[in-house]
Amino acid sequence: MNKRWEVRLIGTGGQGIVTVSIILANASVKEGNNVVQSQNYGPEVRGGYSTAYVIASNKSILYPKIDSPNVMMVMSDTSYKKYLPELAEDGMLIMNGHTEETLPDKVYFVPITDIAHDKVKRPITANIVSLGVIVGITGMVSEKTALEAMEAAVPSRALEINKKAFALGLEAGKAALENK
Amino acid sequence: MNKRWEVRLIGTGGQGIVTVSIILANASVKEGNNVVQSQNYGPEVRGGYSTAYVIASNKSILYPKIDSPNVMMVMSDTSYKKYLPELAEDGMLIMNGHTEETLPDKVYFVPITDIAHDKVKRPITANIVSLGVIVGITGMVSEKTALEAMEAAVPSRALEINKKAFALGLEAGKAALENK
Amino acid sequence: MGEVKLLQGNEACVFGALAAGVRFFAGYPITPSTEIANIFARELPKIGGKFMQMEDEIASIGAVIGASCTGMKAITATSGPGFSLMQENIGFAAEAEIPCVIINVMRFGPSTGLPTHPSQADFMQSRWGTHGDHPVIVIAPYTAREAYRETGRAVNFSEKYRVPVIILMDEILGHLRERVEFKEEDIVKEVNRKGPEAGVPFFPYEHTDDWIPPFANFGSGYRCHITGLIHDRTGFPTNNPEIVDQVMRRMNGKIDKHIDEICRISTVDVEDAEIVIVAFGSVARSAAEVVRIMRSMGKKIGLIRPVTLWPFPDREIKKAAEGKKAIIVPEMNLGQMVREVIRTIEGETPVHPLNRIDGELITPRDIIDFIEEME
Amino acid sequence: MGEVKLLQGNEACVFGALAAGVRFFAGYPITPSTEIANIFARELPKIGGKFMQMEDEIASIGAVIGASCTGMKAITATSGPGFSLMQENIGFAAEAEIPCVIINVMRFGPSTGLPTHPSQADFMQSRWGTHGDHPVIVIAPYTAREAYRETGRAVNFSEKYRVPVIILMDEILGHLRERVEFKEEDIVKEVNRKGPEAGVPFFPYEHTDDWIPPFANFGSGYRCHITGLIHDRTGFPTNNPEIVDQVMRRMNGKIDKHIDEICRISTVDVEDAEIVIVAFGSVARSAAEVVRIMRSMGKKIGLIRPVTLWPFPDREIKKAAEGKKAIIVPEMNLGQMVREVIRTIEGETPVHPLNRIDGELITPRDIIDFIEEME
Amino acid sequence: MAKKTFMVEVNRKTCKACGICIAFCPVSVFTTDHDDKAVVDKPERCTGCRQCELLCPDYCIRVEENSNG
Amino acid sequence: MAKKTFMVEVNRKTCKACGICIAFCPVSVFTTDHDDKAVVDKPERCTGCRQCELLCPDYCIRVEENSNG
Amino acid sequence: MGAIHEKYLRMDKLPHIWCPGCGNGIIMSSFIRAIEKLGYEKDEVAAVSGIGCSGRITGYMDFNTLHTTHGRALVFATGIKMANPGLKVFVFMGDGDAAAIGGNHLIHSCRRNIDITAIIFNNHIYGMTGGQFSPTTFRNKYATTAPYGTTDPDFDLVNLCIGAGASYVARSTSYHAKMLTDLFVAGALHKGFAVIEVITHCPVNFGRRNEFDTPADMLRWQKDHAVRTAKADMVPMEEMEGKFVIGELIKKEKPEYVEEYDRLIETVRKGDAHRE
Amino acid sequence: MGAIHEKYLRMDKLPHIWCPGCGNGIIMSSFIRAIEKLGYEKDEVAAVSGIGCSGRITGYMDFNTLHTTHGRALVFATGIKMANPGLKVFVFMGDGDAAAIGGNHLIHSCRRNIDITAIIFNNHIYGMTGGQFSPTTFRNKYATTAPYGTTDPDFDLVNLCIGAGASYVARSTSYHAKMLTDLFVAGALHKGFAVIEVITHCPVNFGRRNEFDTPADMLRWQKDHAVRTAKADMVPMEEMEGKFVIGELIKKEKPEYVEEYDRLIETVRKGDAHRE
Ligand SMILES: Cc1ncc(C[n+]2csc(CCOP(=O)(O)OP(=O)(O)O)c2C)c(N)n1
Ligand SMILES: Cc1ncc(C[n+]2csc(CCOP(=O)(O)OP(=O)(O)O)c2C)c(N)n1
Ligand code: SF4
Ligand code: SF4
Ligand code: SF4
Ligand code: SF4
Ligand code: SF4
Ligand code: SF4
Ligand SMILES: [Mg+2]
Ligand SMILES: [Mg+2]
Repeated sequence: MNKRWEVRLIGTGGQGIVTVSIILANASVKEGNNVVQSQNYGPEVRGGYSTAYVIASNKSILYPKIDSPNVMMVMSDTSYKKYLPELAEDGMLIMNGHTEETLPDKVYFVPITDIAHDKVKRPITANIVSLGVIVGITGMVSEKTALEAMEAAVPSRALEINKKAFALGLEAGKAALENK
Repeated sequence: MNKRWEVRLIGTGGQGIVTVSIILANASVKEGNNVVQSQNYGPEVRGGYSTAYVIASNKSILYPKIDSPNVMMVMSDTSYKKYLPELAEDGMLIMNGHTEETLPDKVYFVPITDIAHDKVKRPITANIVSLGVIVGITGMVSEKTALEAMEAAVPSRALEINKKAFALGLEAGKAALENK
Repeated sequence: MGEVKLLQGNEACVFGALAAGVRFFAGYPITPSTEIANIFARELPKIGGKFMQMEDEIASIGAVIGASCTGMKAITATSGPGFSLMQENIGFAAEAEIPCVIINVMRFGPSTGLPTHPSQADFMQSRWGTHGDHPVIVIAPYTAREAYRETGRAVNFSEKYRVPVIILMDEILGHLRERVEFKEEDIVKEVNRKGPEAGVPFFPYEHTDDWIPPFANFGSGYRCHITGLIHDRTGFPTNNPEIVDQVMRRMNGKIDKHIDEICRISTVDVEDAEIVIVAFGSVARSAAEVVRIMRSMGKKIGLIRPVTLWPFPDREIKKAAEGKKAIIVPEMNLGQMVREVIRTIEGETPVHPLNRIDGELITPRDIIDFIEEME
Repeated sequence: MGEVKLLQGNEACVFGALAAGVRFFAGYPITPSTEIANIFARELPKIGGKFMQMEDEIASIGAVIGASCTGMKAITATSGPGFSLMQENIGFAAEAEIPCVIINVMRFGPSTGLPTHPSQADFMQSRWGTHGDHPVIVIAPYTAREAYRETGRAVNFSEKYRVPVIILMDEILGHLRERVEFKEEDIVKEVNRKGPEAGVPFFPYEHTDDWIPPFANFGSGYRCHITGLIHDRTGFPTNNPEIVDQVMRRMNGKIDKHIDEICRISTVDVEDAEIVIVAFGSVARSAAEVVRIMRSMGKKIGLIRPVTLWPFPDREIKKAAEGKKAIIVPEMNLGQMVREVIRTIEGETPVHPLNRIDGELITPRDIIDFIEEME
Repeated sequence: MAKKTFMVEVNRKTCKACGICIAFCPVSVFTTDHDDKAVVDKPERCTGCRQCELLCPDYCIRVEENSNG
Repeated sequence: MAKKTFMVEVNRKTCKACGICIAFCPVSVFTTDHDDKAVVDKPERCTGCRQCELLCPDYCIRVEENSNG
Repeated sequence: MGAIHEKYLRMDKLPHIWCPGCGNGIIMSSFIRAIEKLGYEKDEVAAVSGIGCSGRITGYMDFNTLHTTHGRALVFATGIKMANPGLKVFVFMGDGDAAAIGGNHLIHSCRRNIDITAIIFNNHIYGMTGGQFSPTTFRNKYATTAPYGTTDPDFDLVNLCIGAGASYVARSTSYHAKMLTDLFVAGALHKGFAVIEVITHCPVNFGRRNEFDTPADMLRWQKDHAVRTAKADMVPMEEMEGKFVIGELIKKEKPEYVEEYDRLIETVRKGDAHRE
Repeated sequence: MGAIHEKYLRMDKLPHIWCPGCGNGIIMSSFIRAIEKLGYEKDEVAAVSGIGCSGRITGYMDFNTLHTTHGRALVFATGIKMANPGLKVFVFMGDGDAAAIGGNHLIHSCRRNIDITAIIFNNHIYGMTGGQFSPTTFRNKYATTAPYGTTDPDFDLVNLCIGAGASYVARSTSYHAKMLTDLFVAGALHKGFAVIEVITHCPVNFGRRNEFDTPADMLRWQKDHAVRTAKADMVPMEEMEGKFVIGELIKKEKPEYVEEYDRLIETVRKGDAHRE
């Protein structure tokens, strides 16, 4: 990796995006990068917005916050326009859902929840689907390390279903990238 | 009054010398003086030594401690010699008890406890006897104000007996002074 | 007025508080402050006030704050160990801006220490004892008369500025009985907290011109919300950084804004002094004696006595120190106020600590010896 | 060693403590320190250690001190409100000289404040929170790796110097996960308290050469008496002024005596710097970024980062400040450490506070803007 | 007298999809939408027991008797 | 067999004159001196019940059976 | 949203922060229904809470509200009641709040018998801090600080309060919402300190870790394990094992604290007080 | 001074600071007799106390002694016992210590059932601070903070502890010195937390204010008002009014805290622990 990744994941409490951020962070560590992961905490977050952050870089990371992310994923909102201004120049914005609009280059719509619902048949796996999507679109970590990190993070009884979710997400992510 | 009085009263816990010091202080206030009163506190004092202090002066009193008292009264010890060095030049040392020794000028022996025991017939009034003795010997406050201050300090049911104690103490004090 | 009395320091606090309108005391006994509780227990019911002995100091300060929410002026008294326990709720009072007064009669610490011996080692704690940035006023009387007057002032400040005010005494003053003659200037005038203004929309944490929001007593018809969470002017929680910044700066800044009224220092012969002693509480009694003695010997000594300890009178100390040969800071601790003096003076004058840490009052002799040795 | 991990600041403390031999944790959950309790609960039974959830923070620190009396290394973790409640017993540990470690993951205060937002406003409290003069060591790591290592150092100091040691982190570091690669220098070597020496008469509070008395664990056959009252070298209460003076000076002085070992500061490019930033904890991460950025712009900026906060590294700061154009002290509070810097520097260099008090981390941008404006 | 009938309303905006009303309606008036929020499915069954109203932790449900059954 | 007899001793130095032994000795072995401290007055009455020993808060009393009555 | 919510809640503060399905919302509803029944003016009600999910309740109700420090609600409330006995004072506490850090204030309030109604939201867990066990968590349950199941025994809060001298103690559950309202009313009308323990459910931090798949499952558990006082005596001992009784568990006369003190004031002012 | 005093007391620390006639001295005697009976080594005994006149006891006894902060003795003791279960841990508290500031630790210790023996010196007053009323002072008694007589109700400590789940609770008095020894022995042998309340007398700060002329009068009061458990059931209710029962008041089996935790450790180390 020869790049600094600043990733921001936005969702609602309970969607598991913190888990996704930790998996991403662990995968990136496995690939030899310096990584910091953090999240907004708060009782207010219960049911409200929840945000998680990952920074990965081959240089040392001190200041742990993200000002302009180059990867953003938004789980519970479809009005992508309000997120664009916060995105870095070279950024990628991943939205959960469908749209008919013509989109700016950096914006990707992927029906993450629907995939979890309809294809994995387990709505709860939407976060792991989103992990696949991020890896598929950004390539910030390899499929292999992402999968390993995911496996280490989920309870063994839920492993198979999550593998499926990851694979479907990855596929959808790659497809979205190719469709650009 | 044209003098600075520094009074130290030494006894054991429960003997009521703090009460005596407060009465003395109140009497001196009544006579228009600046007065501070204090005592050593401490759990250790329970049953052990207890000391009370009064400073009275027509000047303002800031530093509230006594270095060399000009009046000392010792209730529970008869070896007067160990107290002499602490006494001021012009000091008076009042000891509770009898002695056959020839005494330095400044030392007075008065059988305070015995007066309370044998004459007042109430050992508990020894402290008020001692008040009388101090007033009788030192004259640091007038009999009248001392009596008034005493009356204000004791419970009314015990007033008569304490008046008697005071009178007997006063008498004994005056006698001791005259015998010098 | 003109009344003359033999009054104990602890006792004087009680009467000062009552004169300022205090009608509620909740406390837990502790040496050397117990007389305060004892006397409140005796006096309050006489005037329809209420005394409570709580299960501990945490409960005591809690009940005091609760009573204050209804508009009743409330106070507690304690010493080191209890003062430490009260810290969390003192922070609550600061954050929620509920008037209350805490008397800490300092004893020798740390921990149980020497319960009946004096100390000044809670100087720093009285400012920094609770977590988080918070406003506080700390006042240190040095005579029984001042204990009366300053406790009254403390109650008034707490009401006026909606802030916990701490009276910091030491065991010596707490237990000392002395003749007090009350003069005109000792009369404690009652000050009451500002209430909502009729006809104006009411916000319980409004950023008003004087930075002091009006207070609506419980039961007075405003139904406010009071919380120890950071809140906006409506009183409800917020974590919006901009608002948080504003409210924190107002809440902490309101004291500095009124520093001229709050700060009180007393000086003796400072003007022409070569050497200035900075001392508070009982130690200032010895120091004043030193000035008297040494002036009579022709030595140019002066005394600055901060009566308000916190906010620390930076300006006054700095000014008084200008051009002096030396500043001496005697304290019954290992050197606490001296740190503030050094900070304030910024190297302009040499500052010398003089500390006793043996449970005894610093004597005039101690100070004189120190000065003579120094010279 | 050479191990690479994604480690949360809170988690790192736990593993550092375990490496230093901690086998007992007693605590009461509080945001943002809860992970520490959670992880101890999971890890301790695996190695035969013991985890207790107590009824409150007072009980937690009490149980920790009790466990330590038997020789078991013990720790607790909390945040502001709990830290305030622990103050009385921290003073007990200081006075009775019982080793123990308290982790305070600072959240925004005062009172309940903003429980999930960072702050550095317990800087002063960590030194002065309890009543009475007392010794204490306070350490502030700034990365997960350092949290590991410094918690180990804290445990060792507490054992070696018989003193409560406080780890002061902020919410950001507590919750931050980051890659840690453990190196040789991160190995935590276990240090054990000194015990009684065979053949020599044993006094549990002996004034030894190094000022650290030996400790006889409960049950080891010495039957000492431990009290929070001021005591002589035998451990029994005394109020003899001479002895009180001696023991207070030894107990408080033992830390200063070993200040060289205890104090640790870390510097970046200070030597030739014109402007020096003094910062600790997470803010120092931003400050280090500023040095990197501004040096690349050719500006001579340096950073002093006190790792040991208390005793405050007076000497080092004073020395580093010599001849500089300005000192900047950014803090997530209203200006606490800056007071110490000013005190230390005594006017030699202008000192500028930079404070954020909105619940957010000071950013590199904040500092750069400040510097640019200043110039 | 005609059998009483009731109007049952769920505020979709405030519903947190907890499933309580669905589980405790004795006559299964509710079903869920794809977000698991409660939806009034068979209002005609409603007996007006108000269990749903009482137990909804977010006060999203209103049950009102229809004025003419 | 001869009736048992006992030696009763009071340590005057440590006695705090509380009066407990005096009040609770069932056979009034003790009396007081002018400082109100306990004094063994009628040791021959002692039955060896040890009530005094048990209740003295300052451990000033020793009761011992005389080896030959 | 019914008229009652609109009347008593601070509508602009809703939705509340509680998780989907949390019992706290149900209890709040039951409580305002009780106020309606009692006919109290909103201005004369003081609601005091501690820190915890439950503690947030005071932010939503349109009374004189005080959100204090963790565990200390009762002492603040005590000050309020002493200072202004005209106020109707209600205290809301979590199980950690009331029985862990605040346990001492709870028992002392029982002892004093001050006219306050205390409502304990016993969800058997520390909700706000993310699921640590509490002093009321049953043995062998899972919690973030009990990853292997708790070994700590639990308090029976009703017994605790009765042992401390309480004059009114009742218990019910978040499932029994109507009964809750009745008990709140009864507690408020009781002259003296009244404790109402509400067994409630925390689906997120207790349920998920302890094999309750949904909030509804937890309510069902309550329904199945609660036995009404009237019935409790008739249920054979063995069958009560693992169950708990709901209803009024003690109700007795005891002098009320503030009244007693007011009587003292009167005596002292009349000069009738005997002084030691 | 008997051999037993010489064996167990720190002779160079005597005379103790307690006032003439104070019950504390009697209790200390009874206690060391219990240790003698139990046959414990002095090295294996840990004695922990709080602050108060009673708290000074640890200074006089030749064990591992810890004189802690006011009200906190139990939590220090809990740490000791957890860390070194081999120690026999005894805790000494005053009534203020145990039931005012320390009330929470008392009830939680009862709940946990940790193997500690707690001895409460209940003299119904704050002795050390000069005679303020305590949570156990009876109504209408005089104290420095109750110059007109108390209006506060009092705790029954036995009920309180039982309500908190204690597995062993006993009560006696400083007059019943022999019985005290027996109860201390029984408490120590009980596996779990044992509370022994000792009704004792403070002649100086309680007695003098409440019409007891001498220490002996106070002991007589104890003698006259204590009814032994065996007899208590036979005494008619009316006659029990104002009296109190002495003896063992509850004794039941309950898992001991440290043992339970040790069992957990074993399970976890074997890898048998079920993890959530
Ligand atoms: C002094 C203090 N200690 C700890 C905390 C952290 N804390 C906040 S809420 C809470 C416990 C919550 O549990 P409970 O009281 O049962 O309320 P719930 O959230 O379950 O309603 C704790 C430990 C605190 N705020 N203050
Ligand atoms: C935190 C704290 N609060 C208050 C005190 C003061 N204090 C010392 S002992 C005591 C109470 C003594 O009463 P009790 O516990 O009944 O013991 P006794 O002296 O009667 O044996 C108090 C309030 C203290 N030392 N620490
Ligand atoms: S009122 Fe009763 S029947 Fe009607 S929808 Fe609600 S729960 Fe079902
Ligand atoms: S109970 Fe309320 S919040 Fe829950 S699903 Fe039904 S309507 Fe929605
Ligand atoms: S042993 Fe019994 S009879 Fe003998 S002196 Fe003592 S109390 Fe009296
Ligand atoms: S009981 Fe002991 S202290 Fe009291 S009078 Fe008798 S011998 Fe003296
Ligand atoms: S954590 Fe539990 S108690 Fe708290 S709001 Fe969520 S469900 Fe309710
Ligand atoms: S004050 Fe009371 S309890 Fe304390 S030593 Fe004296 S008599 Fe005993
Ligand atoms: Mg709870
Ligand atoms: Mg007592």
